[in-house]
Amino acid sequence: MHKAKRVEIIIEAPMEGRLTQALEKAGVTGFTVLPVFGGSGRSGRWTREGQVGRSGMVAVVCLIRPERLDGLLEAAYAVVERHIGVIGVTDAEVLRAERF
Amino acid sequence: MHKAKRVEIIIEAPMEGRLTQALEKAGVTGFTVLPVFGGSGRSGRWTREGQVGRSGMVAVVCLIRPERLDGLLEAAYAVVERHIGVIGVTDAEVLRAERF
Amino acid sequence: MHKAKRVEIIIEAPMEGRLTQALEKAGVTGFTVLPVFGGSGRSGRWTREGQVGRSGMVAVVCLIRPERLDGLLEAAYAVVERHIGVIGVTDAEVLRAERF
Amino acid sequence: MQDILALASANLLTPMILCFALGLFAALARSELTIPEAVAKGMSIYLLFSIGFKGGVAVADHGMDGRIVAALAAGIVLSFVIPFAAFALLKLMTRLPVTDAAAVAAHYGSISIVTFVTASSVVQGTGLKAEGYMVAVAAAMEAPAIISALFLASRFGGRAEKMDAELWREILLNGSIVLLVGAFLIGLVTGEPGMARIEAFIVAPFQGVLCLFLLDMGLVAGRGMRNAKGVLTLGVLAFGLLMPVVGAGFGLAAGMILGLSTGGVALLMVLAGSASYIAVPAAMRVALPDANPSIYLTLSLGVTFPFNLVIGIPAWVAVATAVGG
Amino acid sequence: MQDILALASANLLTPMILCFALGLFAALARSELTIPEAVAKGMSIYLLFSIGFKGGVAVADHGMDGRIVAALAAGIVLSFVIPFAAFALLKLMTRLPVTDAAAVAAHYGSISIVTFVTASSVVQGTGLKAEGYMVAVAAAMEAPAIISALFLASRFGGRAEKMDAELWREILLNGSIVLLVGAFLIGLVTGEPGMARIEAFIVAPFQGVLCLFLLDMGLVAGRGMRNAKGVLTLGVLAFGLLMPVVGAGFGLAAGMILGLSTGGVALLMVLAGSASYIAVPAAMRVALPDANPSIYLTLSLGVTFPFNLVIGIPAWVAVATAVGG
Amino acid sequence: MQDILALASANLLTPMILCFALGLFAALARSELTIPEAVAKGMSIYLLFSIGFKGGVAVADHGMDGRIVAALAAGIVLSFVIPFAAFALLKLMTRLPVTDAAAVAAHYGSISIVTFVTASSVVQGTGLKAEGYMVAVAAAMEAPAIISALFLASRFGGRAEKMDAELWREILLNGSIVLLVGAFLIGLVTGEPGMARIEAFIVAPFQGVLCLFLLDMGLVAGRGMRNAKGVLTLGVLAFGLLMPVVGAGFGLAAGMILGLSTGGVALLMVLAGSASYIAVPAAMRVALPDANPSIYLTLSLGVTFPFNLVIGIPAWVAVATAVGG
Ligand SMILES: Nc1ncnc2c1ncn2[C@@H]1O[C@H](COP(=O)(O)O)[C@@H](O)[C@H]1O
Ligand SMILES: Nc1ncnc2c1ncn2[C@@H]1O[C@H](COP(=O)(O)O)[C@@H](O)[C@H]1O
Ligand SMILES: Nc1ncnc2c1ncn2[C@@H]1O[C@H](COP(=O)(O)O)[C@@H](O)[C@H]1O
Ligand code: NA
Ligand code: NA
Ligand code: NA
Repeated sequence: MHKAKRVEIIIEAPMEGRLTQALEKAGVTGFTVLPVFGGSGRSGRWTREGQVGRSGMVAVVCLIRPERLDGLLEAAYAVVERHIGVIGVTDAEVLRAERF
Repeated sequence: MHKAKRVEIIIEAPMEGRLTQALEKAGVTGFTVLPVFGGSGRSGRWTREGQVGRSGMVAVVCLIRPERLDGLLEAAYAVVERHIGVIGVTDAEVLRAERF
Repeated sequence: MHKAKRVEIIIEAPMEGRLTQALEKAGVTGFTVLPVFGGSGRSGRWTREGQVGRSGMVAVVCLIRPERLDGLLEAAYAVVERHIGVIGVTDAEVLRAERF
Repeated sequence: MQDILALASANLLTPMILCFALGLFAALARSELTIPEAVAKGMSIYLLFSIGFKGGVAVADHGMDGRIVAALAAGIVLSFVIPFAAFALLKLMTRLPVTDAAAVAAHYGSISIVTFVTASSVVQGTGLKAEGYMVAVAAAMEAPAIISALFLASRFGGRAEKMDAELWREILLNGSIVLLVGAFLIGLVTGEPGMARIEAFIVAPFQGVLCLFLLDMGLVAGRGMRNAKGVLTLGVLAFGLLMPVVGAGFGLAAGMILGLSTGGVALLMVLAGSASYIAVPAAMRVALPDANPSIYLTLSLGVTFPFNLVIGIPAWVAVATAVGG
Repeated sequence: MQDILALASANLLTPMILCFALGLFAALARSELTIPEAVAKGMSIYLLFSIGFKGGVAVADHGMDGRIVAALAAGIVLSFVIPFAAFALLKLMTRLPVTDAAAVAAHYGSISIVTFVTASSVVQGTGLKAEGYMVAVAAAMEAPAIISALFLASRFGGRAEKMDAELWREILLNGSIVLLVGAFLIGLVTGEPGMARIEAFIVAPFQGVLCLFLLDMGLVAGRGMRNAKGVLTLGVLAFGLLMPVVGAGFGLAAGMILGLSTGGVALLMVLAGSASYIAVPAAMRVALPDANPSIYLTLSLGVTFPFNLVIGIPAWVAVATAVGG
Repeated sequence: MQDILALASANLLTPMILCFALGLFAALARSELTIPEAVAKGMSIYLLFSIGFKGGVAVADHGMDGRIVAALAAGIVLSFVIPFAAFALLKLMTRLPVTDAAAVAAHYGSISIVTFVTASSVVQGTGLKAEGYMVAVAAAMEAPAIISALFLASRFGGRAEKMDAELWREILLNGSIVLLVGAFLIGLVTGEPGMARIEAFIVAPFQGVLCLFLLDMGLVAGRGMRNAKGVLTLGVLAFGLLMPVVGAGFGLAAGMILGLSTGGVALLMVLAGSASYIAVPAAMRVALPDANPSIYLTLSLGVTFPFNLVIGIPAWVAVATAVGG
């Protein structure tokens, strides 16, 4: 088991591509994108059901070595900055450290 | 980066509206609802695929200031109490603290 | 509130049944399966949209008592070992400890 | 009797029933065959819309039958009354706790719209006509049973949540009621010219879509059966087979009193004898959360639904024909 | 005028409009009726494919009209110009910040393909013919408005992201443009023989699918309206009702200059008077992230779309008939 | 030869192939056009059900051909044998590790049901008849190849998981086999009367649905190609183009020995020459997890599937006609 950080970014679907590109540039070795049904925040309540087009949000989860956190957050923040969404970080441990 | 708690509530879909209303009353500023494919617990195994109607479960994720945790848990617990589901809490940190 | 571990396993959908069986054998009392839209890792980028058949990945989330972590990881690792995927563990607390 | 058997075997060999059987088989054999949730929901929206619209056009064509109000009232009364019969039977035949018994009773007072849709297609296939407004009766029967069940639960010591306005809104405006009644009204307003525009969509492919939908229902029912081990005692199972007959008896009486057509009587028997598995389960999760969903879902989906599909529908059509003709 | 009223009321009582109304009602009454996202997207793919293909076959049949290039150019110009008119109106009528006003303007320069699809079916229902290549014009009008909006935003002090190649690719190759143009080309290449193969799929059920799709649009628009409290000032609301008329005026002028058929003029009015709610909102989230999505989505989906559906389409058909015939 | 070219170009300009091309283009141009997964799965369920049912009805009509058992046996043998040929070719032409080669071989022994569905529609379009039971043969050919592949992998030093009962159940009861065989049996039992009931759903719209489905297949194949950079060496690519010809040769021989009709021979060539991308990939993830999925998926979906669609199908129809007539 190896120390890691788990970063969870909730972001608008149209920005997903830009975010994951930025993550890759920041040297992230992997991430997972989860669909989101709906949520609520400063911009109000919304639900996925009945959205048209590419709207909606996704959750991008990323496990990384602790020392890479700052780089990642910087890169992610640059993308997310002016957009709707949140970034949460938790301490984690991972198996299969050869992957990170 | 600011200290926060990440609360994750797995609950039956028909209760989603009541839960999120209770969260909002408890002063939560945001939450995210994720779809769930299936799971297992005391009430047995189930999968989403092939469910009819509004059945199924959702995961509600909520990042909050630590001092608000108790209020949130109380509110959530009142809704969830007699229902199928679990509540898990992890320590977290968040960017964009102005949002909480 | 009781101490617990939150284990999150990202794994290929065809392996889901085997993994959850292994978890149950390891004495896990519950888990939740979440759909995954896409991701990236050593085996490259992929997205769910447009996949055919039972492909794609899922996220299996499991809250357990800390003392059970090793058993679970062993069981999970035996299934996941040669497969694409990651396992992350975070410290957590749970309500409703009677459930674990 | 021979008629019933002939009808039953004719009914058994339709693509619809065989599709249901295929779904059952696949689920019991644990095949990974699944119909995506979104597609199944899409098909049910299509079926509800189609059946509602056709009912509305039929009423527009034949004029507003004066008996429609009486039929609606009868449906509401049936839905209120049947849970009491079901509850009494459950207390006699099983040892279910009060809350579980009340929850099950609610399901049998309400209706299964898919059973109704299938029955409509069988009734039509046998050359019978039914009142177009039967779809409105179906909608009227969805909710009242829930009140009876909550009353039973509190009266006999179970623990029911307060029925707040929010819950009422949810029940009365649940998707299938709104869609069915809405499509009925649209059919009523647009009549034959409206039908001409969308006939190729809602009439011709109807039975085919119903086939695939029943395939999915078979998968769902089969999965329910697989999970049923341990849940269903013999008494509970017997209830699931007896209650649709009792319910259909209520429906027969009401249909005769109302003076419905043969097809209409058959459909009212089907409605009264069927058990909900969409609207009521969701309402029960909110209003009677202590009731065990595996019991009521398994009963209504795994026992009564297949029973009605294979035996009930042809039997009630035969009975209605015998009585009516 | 009488013509307009007659057409409007005939239009109001079609299953399509009533389905839209049903969706609106269900959403405003907070019914839990929903059409799964995947099914709604599936229907929109069907509609786009069908309308594109039929347009291509029509052009293949009647020969490539020399005016197609002129029409495409006119569409592009309209899409560029209309945002300036919209922006000016917004500055006059509302107190929206520059960025919001620019974002809204982009939506009105672009088009609503569902409005176009509905209008095509109305035009055809009234026995008029329209140029098959109008679907290509629709596609051409989707994107240029975005450039005008970004220009307006930077010119008047708003903060726009740089339009990088990536964003351009996304906009020009957005799903509906690719599908519409692709289906148009496929129809053009395969012509009548291709049509014969797939007619039963893309022609007969078309209006029925459109009904269910408009039911979903009603749900979406109704949800938008519910969220609109507080977002829409009176001025903004008035803009949402006035702008489609202004846009249609541009379309009328362009259609007359081009010498389009009566049906073609009506469709160009509809295109010019409609507002995007698929392609442009996504583009705005990337290019003008500071603009408030509730404003532009509510306006385009909750105000202008219903206005066009109920009043705009029949009115523009009547105007085009009056002017053309 | 001229026949083949004529057929090929006739085939190329059908809406089906053009839809596939559109999907390819959209994916390669990275358009965001996507068909929701649920809708794509819904369409594939429709196509499988329809083709299975029609096959069953055909057998019911023309009587159970005595050769059906022989044909099923031949299909199973082909599926067992072809992986050995494929493995040998791979060893000759490429430097793939044993496990990867075995996994690829499994795909080519199994079949692509979409290729089969498309071929059925082409065969019918050219006025040929084929044995209705070919759909049962298709189902029989899905799984045996997997055993050969696991044998090859262990025999030549690769590392295969134990084939437990669970894995067998999964493979033999995979969704498409159950649906295909189930629908075949339903068609067989209900025959023409069953067909009359659901014809409007499963026959008329078939080719149109196939178009949209192939659009999605084009998107999927195109995405696969985009990911292929680096994965496919020249040798591997050449294998993907040569192997379908070799497989079709096996199919031709078997078809002649069985004395199938011209259409039947063509379909058996198509089956033998096609490569799985649904059932086998999932099985390989469980049974040969060390094999690289990008290799086998890219080969089967990105190379062999398009090859068969555009060149293989018309070529095998022409060859079967030349040989048979
Ligand atoms: N405190 C929070 N916890 C969890 N999710 C949140 C939180 N705040 C915002 N979100 C998510 O981020 C989305 C956009 O937030 P906002 O930008 O505040 O409107 C919301 O719709 C939620 O899905
Ligand atoms: N220990 C657990 N870890 C993760 N999810 C759980 C756990 N226990 C229960 N769940 C989730 O909560 C649902 C209901 O649990 P239960 O009320 O125990 O049947 C299950 O189907 C799971 O989705
Ligand atoms: N560091 C990571 N953080 C989050 N998810 C990951 C990470 N690495 C891999 N994954 C997920 O696991 C899948 C397979 O990873 P891999 O086996 O490395 O290709 C990826 O597609 C991601 O969904
Ligand atoms: Na009933
Ligand atoms: Na416009
Ligand atoms: Na093959």
